[in-house]
This record gives sequence, C-alpha cells and structure tokens, in this order.
Amino acid sequence: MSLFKERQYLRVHVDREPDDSLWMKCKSCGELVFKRRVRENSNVCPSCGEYFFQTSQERMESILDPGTYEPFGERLVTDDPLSFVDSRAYRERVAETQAKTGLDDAILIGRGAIEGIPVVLGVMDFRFIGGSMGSVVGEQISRAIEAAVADRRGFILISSSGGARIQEGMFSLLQMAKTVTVRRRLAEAGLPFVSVMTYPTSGGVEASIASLGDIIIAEKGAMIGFAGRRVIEQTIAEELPAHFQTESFALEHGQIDRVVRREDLRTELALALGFFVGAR
Amino acid sequence: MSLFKERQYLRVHVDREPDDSLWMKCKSCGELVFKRRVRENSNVCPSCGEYFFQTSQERMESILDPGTYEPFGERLVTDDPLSFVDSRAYRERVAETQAKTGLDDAILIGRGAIEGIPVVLGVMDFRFIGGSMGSVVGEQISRAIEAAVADRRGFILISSSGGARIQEGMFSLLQMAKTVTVRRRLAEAGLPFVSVMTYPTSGGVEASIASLGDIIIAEKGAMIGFAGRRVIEQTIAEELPAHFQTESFALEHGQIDRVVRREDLRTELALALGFFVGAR
Amino acid sequence: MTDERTLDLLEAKIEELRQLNAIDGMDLSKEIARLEEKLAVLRQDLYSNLTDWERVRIARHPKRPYALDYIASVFSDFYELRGDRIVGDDRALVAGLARLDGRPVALLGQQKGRTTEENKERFFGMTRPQGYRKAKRLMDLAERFGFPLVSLIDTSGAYPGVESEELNIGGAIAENLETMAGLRVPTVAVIIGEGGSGGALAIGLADRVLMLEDAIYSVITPEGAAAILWKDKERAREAATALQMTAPHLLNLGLIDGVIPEPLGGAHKNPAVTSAALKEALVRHVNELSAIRLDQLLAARYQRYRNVGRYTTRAADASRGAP
Amino acid sequence: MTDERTLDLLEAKIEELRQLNAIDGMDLSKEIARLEEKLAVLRQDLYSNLTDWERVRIARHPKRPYALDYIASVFSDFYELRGDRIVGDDRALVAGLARLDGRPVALLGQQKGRTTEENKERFFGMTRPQGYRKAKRLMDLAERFGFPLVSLIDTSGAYPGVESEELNIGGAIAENLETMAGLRVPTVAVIIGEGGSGGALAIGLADRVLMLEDAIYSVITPEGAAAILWKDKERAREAATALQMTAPHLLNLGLIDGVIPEPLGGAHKNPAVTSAALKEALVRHVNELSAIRLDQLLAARYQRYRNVGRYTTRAADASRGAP
Ligand SMILES: [Zn+2]
Ligand SMILES: [Zn+2]
Repeated sequence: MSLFKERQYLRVHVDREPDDSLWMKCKSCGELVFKRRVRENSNVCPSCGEYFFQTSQERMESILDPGTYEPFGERLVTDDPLSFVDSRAYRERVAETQAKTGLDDAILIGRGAIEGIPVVLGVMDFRFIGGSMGSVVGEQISRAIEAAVADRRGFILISSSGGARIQEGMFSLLQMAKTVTVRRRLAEAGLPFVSVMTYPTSGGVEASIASLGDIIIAEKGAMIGFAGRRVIEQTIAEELPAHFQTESFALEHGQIDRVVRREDLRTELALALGFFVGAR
Repeated sequence: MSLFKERQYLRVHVDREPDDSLWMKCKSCGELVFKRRVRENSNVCPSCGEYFFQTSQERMESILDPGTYEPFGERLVTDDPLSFVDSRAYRERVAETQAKTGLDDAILIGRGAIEGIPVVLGVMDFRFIGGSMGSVVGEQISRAIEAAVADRRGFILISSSGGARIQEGMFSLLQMAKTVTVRRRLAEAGLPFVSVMTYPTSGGVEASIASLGDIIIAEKGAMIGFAGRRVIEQTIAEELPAHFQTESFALEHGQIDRVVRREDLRTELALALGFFVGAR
Repeated sequence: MTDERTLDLLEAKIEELRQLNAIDGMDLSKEIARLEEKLAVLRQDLYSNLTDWERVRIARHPKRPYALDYIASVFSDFYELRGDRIVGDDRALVAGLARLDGRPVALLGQQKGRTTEENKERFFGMTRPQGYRKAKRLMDLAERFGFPLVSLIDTSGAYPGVESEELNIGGAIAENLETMAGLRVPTVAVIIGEGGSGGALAIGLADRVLMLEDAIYSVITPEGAAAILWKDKERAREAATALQMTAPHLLNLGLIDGVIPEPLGGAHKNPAVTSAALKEALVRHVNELSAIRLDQLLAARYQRYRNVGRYTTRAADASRGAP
Repeated sequence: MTDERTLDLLEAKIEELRQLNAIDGMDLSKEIARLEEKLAVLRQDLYSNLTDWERVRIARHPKRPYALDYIASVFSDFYELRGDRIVGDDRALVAGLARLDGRPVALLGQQKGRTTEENKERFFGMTRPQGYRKAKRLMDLAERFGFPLVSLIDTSGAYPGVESEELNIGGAIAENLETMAGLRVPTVAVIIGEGGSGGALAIGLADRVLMLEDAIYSVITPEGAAAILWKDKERAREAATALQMTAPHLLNLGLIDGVIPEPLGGAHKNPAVTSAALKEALVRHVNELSAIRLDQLLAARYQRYRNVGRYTTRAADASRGAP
C-alpha cells in the first residue's frame, strides 16, 4: 500500500549511496560517516543519532546474535490470485520489487538467538510494496509461529507495514484472520509473543497480529495507528493532535508497553524474553 | 451508610401514611390515591407516574408471580464483629432498624417465579442502614447464588445500596470479594445473573456484585456510581455534569444494558430470562 | 441499457394505466399486460447482468434494508444489550439476544442510518472501538451460555477519527478477531450490505460466511483503491471490478460459503422475500453447525483461516541465504 | 509522651555531639552513650505502644517507602509494562514483570508521589480505571504464563472524579475482583502503606494477604468515617480505633495472614531492613503457594472468601414468612 508514500519519513531515510562506497553522508547532520559503523550501530547515525532506514536483513543482523540467523522454510511468492492490474500489473510490480530488494515478499523469517535466548523472528520490510500483508506475508508469519511452537521458542515480529496488500483483495484482508488464528497457538503453548512496532505499523497489520503481543514495544520514531491521517482528515473536520499516531501518543493512550531506541532494542528484547525462558 | 441521606430522593418518596389508612396523598401531584392501587402498580402513582419508595417486600411482591415467593434459608443477624460504636452502638442501631422494618438486615432473598420462569431473587432494602452490605448481606447473596446453582435457576439481584457497611470495617469490605467469588459459580454452571440497579447502586456494591450481571438493567430514576458526589466534589474542583450518575449517564457511558420503568421491570426480567431457559 | 429509475417510472405509469382502466371501464388490459411483459424483460436485462459497480451501488442503496430491519423480520424477541462496560455505547453496532426459529442466539449487527439524525446517531454505520468492545462482550456472553453467534455485517469501515485512534481501534479489532478465532460456539456471519475491510472482518471471522447476492466485501472501498492505486478517484468502477468484491466473485474464489439470493434489483425491491431467504440460510447453517462436535468445529475453523491465501513455493536457489 | 519530631531532634543533637567529640578531642563518649540509651528508651516507648492513629500517620508518612522503592530493593530486573490497551496508562498503578529471588513474577504496585510534580503524575496514588484495567491485563498475562502475581497495595482509595465514573471505575474494580477470584496462579498481596477500601481490594483478593506492621487497611478512611458516622471530621482518631484498621487488629480478626515487622518508627526509619523483611515474607509465601496443587489452591481461595463475615443464625420464629 502506498498510503504512506507522500508522508514524511519521520527520522527515517533510505540509504541510497552506491553500495561500493565506504562512506555515506548523513542527511540530518551532513557528516560523512563510515558505512560499516552505521551498520554496526543499527543504522543510527554515529554522529547525530538520526535513524536511517533499516532493511529486514539489516534488522535481522542488528538484533540476532552474530552468526545465529538461520532462515527456514520455503521461499514463497504470491499467486496474484485476482490477476490484478491497476496502473500496472501486480505481477510485474512484484517481480520488479523482488529484483530491486532481493526479497520474495515483505517479510523475512528466521531462527536465531538474542543474547543466547533462542527465538523465531519475523521482520517486515517496508520497501516491498509498503510492507503490506498479502498471502505470502500471512503464510510466513503463520509458519514462523508454528516453528516457534515446534521449537518451544518465543516469537518476535517486527512490523513495518502500511496495512493490507490491496492488490490481493479479500485474500489480503483475510490474512488478518489468519495470523490472529495461528497466534493463538503460541498462547496455548505458553510461549511469548513480543510485537515490535516501527515506522509505520498501521492498517490491517496494526489491527491484527501486531496489536496482540504479550508485550508490545515501539521503536522510537514509530508511527502506530489504524487509519491513515488523510482518511481521518477527510472523514472528519478535526484537527489532529501534534503527536497523533506517534509512539508517545500510543504510550499515552495505553496501547503499548514501552518505547525503546533502536540501539537498545536488542538488549530490550533479551530482557523481556528472559522472563519467559523456562516458564510453563 | 448515610452518604445519601441528604441527597434528593430523585422521584422516590417514602410512603409515610399510617398503615391503616386506605388512601394516601401523592406528594408529587397532590392527588388522593387508593393505596391498594398504588401497591398493585409497583408503588408508582396511578395519577402522575411518580415513583414512591418500594420496600424489599413490596418489590418481591411486584416482581414475582403472585403466591410464588418462598423465602428460604436461615435468618441471619450481624455479629457486630468490631463491637462498633459511633454516635451510638451499632448493635442498637441494628436492633432498632430491625424493629422498625421487620427485616433482619438489608436484604431479602427468596425463590419464586417470574411469568412462570423459576428464579432466585435477592432484593436489597435501603431502609436498613442505607442498604449497606455487611456480613449478613454478603452471606445471604452467597446463599441465594448457591441456591440458584443447586436449583439450576437464574439469579436476580435488585440493588439499592449506599455501599459498604462501615460499622463492620474490613468484614464489610471483604463482602465485595465474597459475593464476587461466589458469583463465579453461576457462570461456571451456565446460569444467568441479571443485576438490577435502582436508587442508589453505589460504592462497594456497585464495585462488586452489582456490576457483574450478565445483563445489567437500571430502573428509571436510579443512581449508579462508585464514589459519592460529595467525595468527588471535595477531591476535585470539577463541575459535575447535570445527569452525573443517573441511569442515562450510565447508559451513555456503556455501563448498563437497558433502562426500564419500574412498571415494566417484571416483563423485562421475564423477557431476559427467557433466553436462558434450557440454555447449557 | 435502461437504468433503474426509468424502470421505476415505467412501473408507475403502468400502475396509473391500471387505475384508469378500473375507473373508466375502458379496456386497456391487453396493453397493460404487454407493458408488464416488457417491463419484466427490461428488468431482467438490467439486473441479471449487473456489473460489479452496479452491485456496489445496490449494496449502498439508501433504501436497502439495514441490520435492524432484518433483526425485526428474521428474528423474534430481539433483546438489545448496550454498552462496552468501559467507555460507551456505539449505536453503529447493535447487539443483543434474539431467537432464530425459536433458538436463542447472540446477535451483532452493524447499523446505518437513513435520516441525517439517524446517521448522526449511527455514525453513518461506521463502528467505533466502543462498538467492537461491546461485540467482544456479546461474544463472551455467547460462549458462556452456548448461544450461537450471528453477525450481520454492513459498514463502509471502522470509524476513522481521533477518538477511535485514542481508544485503540486497531487493538479492539484485533481482540475481536482473536476472540472469534477461539469462540467455543458456532458462528455465522452474513454481509448484508457493505463489508468494509477490517471494520467488517472484526465481527466476521466465523464458521460460515455468507453474503447477500448484491452485498460487497472488500479490503478497501473502490474509491479508496482508485485514489491509492490509480491516483484517480473517478476510476472506482475499475477498482470495483479489479478487487472482485461481489458475492459471486468471492464465492468463486472460495472465500465465502454461500450467496443468499436477492430479488431483481436488490433487497429493497422486496425486503420480505430477502428476509425469508436470509432466515432460511441462517437457520440452515446454524443447525448444521450446531450438529458438529465442538472440537471438530474449532478444528475446522482453525484450518479454514490457517489456510487462506494463494502463493506458490519457489524452487530453492543460490540467491537465498543468510544476509 | 514525646513525639517523633522531638526524638528526631534529639537524635540530631547526639550526632552533633559525636562530631564535636571527634574534632575537639574532648571526651564526651560517656555522655553520648547515656543520651543514646535514653533515646532508645524513648523511642521504644513511643513506637512500641503506637496508638491506631499513630499507625495511620506512619502509614501515610511522606518519607515512607513507596511501591517503586520496594520494587527496586526487593525484586530484580523490573520490566515495566504500561497501558490498559484501551484508554491510557495510569501512573498511579505500576505493573510489570520482575524476579523475586530469581523467580519471574507479575507485579502490581500502587505508587504515590513525593513531589508536587510526582503527585500530579501519580494522581496522589489514587488508581483510576485505566490502572485497574492495566492490572487486569497483567493478571491475564500472569495466568497465561504461570507467573505468580504479587500486589503491593498503597492507596488512599480509587480516584474519585468525573472521568473515573465515566470510565466505569466500579465495573473495573468488580472485574479485577472476579479475575483474581479465579486466577489460576498463586497470588500474594501486601499492604505496604494505605489499603484504601475498594481501590485497594481491587488488586488484593489474593491467596495470602500480608501487611507491613504499620500499614492500614480499611473500608473507609478514618476522616471519611468520622464525617459520616460522627458528623465530625475531627474525630478521625476515634474512627481509626473503632474501625480496627491496623495490621495487628486485622491479624487478630483473622482477616490477614501475616504481619511483616517494621523498624521502630516505621519503614522509613530503615528501608533496607524493611525491604529485607518484605522480601523474606514474599519469597516464603510464594514458595509455599507454588508447592500447592492448582485445584487445591483455587479451592482454598474459594473457601477463604466464601466464608468471610461474622453473623449469627436467628432461631426461626413466627414473625418470618411471606410478605
Ligand atoms: Zn547524522
Ligand atoms: Zn401522583
């Protein structure tokens, strides 16, 4: 979904420097910073603290213990069940995005460890059609949860999604039902689900799996909400509060447990998961 | 509790005519009305519709099918566990109230039928120290619920209470825990609990058993709330809304299911209970 | 092709002729009969080949029967239960107990308004968090007493507004989904008009999902999709087709379990006939589901939603690996 | 009798003398020793014969350790969880996970503020519906994962205000009670300061209910009781005695399970010692409860609350009958 395309990327900038360059210029402070240091710092500018965009692969790396990431399961691609064409064919849009990102769809799942605690981790990727949830995202989340249950590990989902994948129509909407249905298996097995909301966590993802964490953590700079600002502004003639749908809005209104800086996310997750190791 | 003593008896007037008189004068419309007609009309003025105070006996009569009321269990009186004395001894206050009302404490319980549907009914009586819930009220509610479970009947509680019985200290507070604990037995047995809130349903009764009805019905003219107006006004410098803690306030704020006129309560209860006859 | 209004005019003319015929004694009966035949043919043409967009328009038709209309005609003894016990009572989602062919059921219905007044009260049929939490309460009540749960879905979507977000509307919808996924009673959902995205699905994760013939069910409104995907609101017709949001499409895609027929021209042309068809379908499905053992019912529901989606497994290749 | 302030002054003087002694080399050690003995005797006199009203004052002492102080000293790894997922986050009731002697527990604590700023944030320690619903969420979490639940109670009462009533504070308290009555994990509640009526009980329906020695637990504040029963706020002392709200009284009445000793003068005189005693008691009770089979735990909890109350059966007589 492109609902968010024209919105300001609060504190989030895609790193567009050519891949072979060792240095990049921070758009916020203007400093030339060593790319590897940025990577090692969870894509946070070492000079000014600005957050750069993090791909799903980069998040996997920055959260899991080095060398523990183990992708699993099959590679899945959408069937384009509606043979959908808008300004262009969905099939082409997907193929092009796959080529550009190296992803099959808007999520990566894998096993790994965080400070030694085994987990199953799912990371959504906003670059893939706005991180929208279609058949593949729904299926991969389901498989990740099933793997967590089979291995008796906690499950972590890092959301970054504009919502449903419009191009898959009702198949997309029903992924909300699907992920929530499978999520119950974790609860029945007494295994924890930690939901991490980043920029943006909205629409059908926010209104299903992402809101059902036993613990819900928001990354600083996250956008959290159901309806898009534009939709709300069009429906009602209300002035939106300044911090509307920010992580502090969500915290103030009781929707999330904690706000963490990206640099601290890994430690934070280890701390949270620690309580559940060996529980029930 | 006398929290409500100085408050206006919204639409509620105690019938103070001597008992041998056949007629009474309505304080609202001034008409002389035939007492028996008033009784038959759920203590609602046949001339102007004003509500007169209804004792627990009168409520039993007006709600249950004629001749079906069957009190059960033992007669219980408080032990005065704190040997409490304020401006006078609690023991004396109780004895005097017993003599004046013919009640043992602030509740009547009994079996009966409503339009043929067998029920267990508890009716609180505001005349008995403000309908406050002490050891006896808590125990009788518990016994009523246990009887309902044993007979597989629905349970109805008609509340009229200022809250806890201060004079019994923590014994009184713990009746909240007691009634709620026993209430779970009804749920486990798949039997319905209909809570009827009248003037007033507040404090410890509102914050426990009365708020846990599967269905919550308010009588028109009810007062529903946790804290007393005076306490709120003293704590905060807020202006209280005009309809604060009225039945329409409770309905607007999603706290109750329905508002009914007293004359319709019997029919209303039969309608509600009908759904549960033969359920699970 | 002739449109609905022209046909309505023609019908009115025929009625005038019939009255004339009756009064003046002049015999127009043959002419009237011929006109009626013609009208029937035109109507058949118009409605039996409805485009997706025409169905969208019927689904939103201001005269279309709403939830409370069906609640009155299909069920008996409706006993409304109000309030979420937390914040308020959302009049855009009515809830209560009722009897379906004598059997007690828990009932949820999304309710639009007809007049300005009603629409103000009903928030144009858009459900707020208060409504979803009331629905949750009814789901819990249904489970406690073993009542089958019936949802009548008709909303353009959950209400988008500041208060909705403040009250965590996304979380409320998610919680309803979680509750319905595990609800230990039979559940049937019927889209009676508009099935608007998550706002509809929130009470629609059921054992049987049915649609009235001219209802729609979609991840987004055609207008919303047109604005986002085509950058052009005017292309809603195209979007409506592309999204396959009508009952026949969704049945064909295997996403719903049945289509309940409507009279030619839509439910509002003959509400009584529609109600009868709805009732027949509800009774049948509730009866079927009630005959299934609970563990099997839950297992089937699990499989249904676990397996929804269309994807293909890619052959593993060298490009895959750790980052 | 000497009061607390005089003793504090005396203690300060002794400390000054001690410093003088160290600096000037003049030998005051005997005099100092004698003064210290005297101080100890006075303190013993003052605190070991505390009146109920004096206990009320200690329970409310502005220097008394609050929930977060104990959370830091008794538990490790406190991981705060915020929000009710519905309306907001009440800072007057903190909640989270923590370790008690290494064992994960779910933790609830009612938190007062010390400064004006803090009190504004913490609503003077008075819990709002948002807080009770957050507590409910933690109870559910505790049950899902088998964490014992520990409540640290310290509130003058639930927050009385228009918003509280609008958000159904009574219903929220009732729901907490219902949840705790059936919670399938061991539960321990400790009144660490003020146990103010329903606002305290809401998180206090536990398998074990303990009190710090100088804490109070009452159906109403002494001031409230004085105003209502004596029509005279000044008679709060009398009310405090009559209501039997101190730990020794409530232990004697069989309403609590244990009293955790405090240093002479109250917990604030030696928070470390108090924390150690609190920790010892919590560990012991949680261990004991965890060793009990769940069905027996629930049965015992049921009996405990089913049977609370003091009444006498009246001989049946003729005055009883149908109305
Ligand atoms: Zn920078
Ligand atoms: Zn009158």
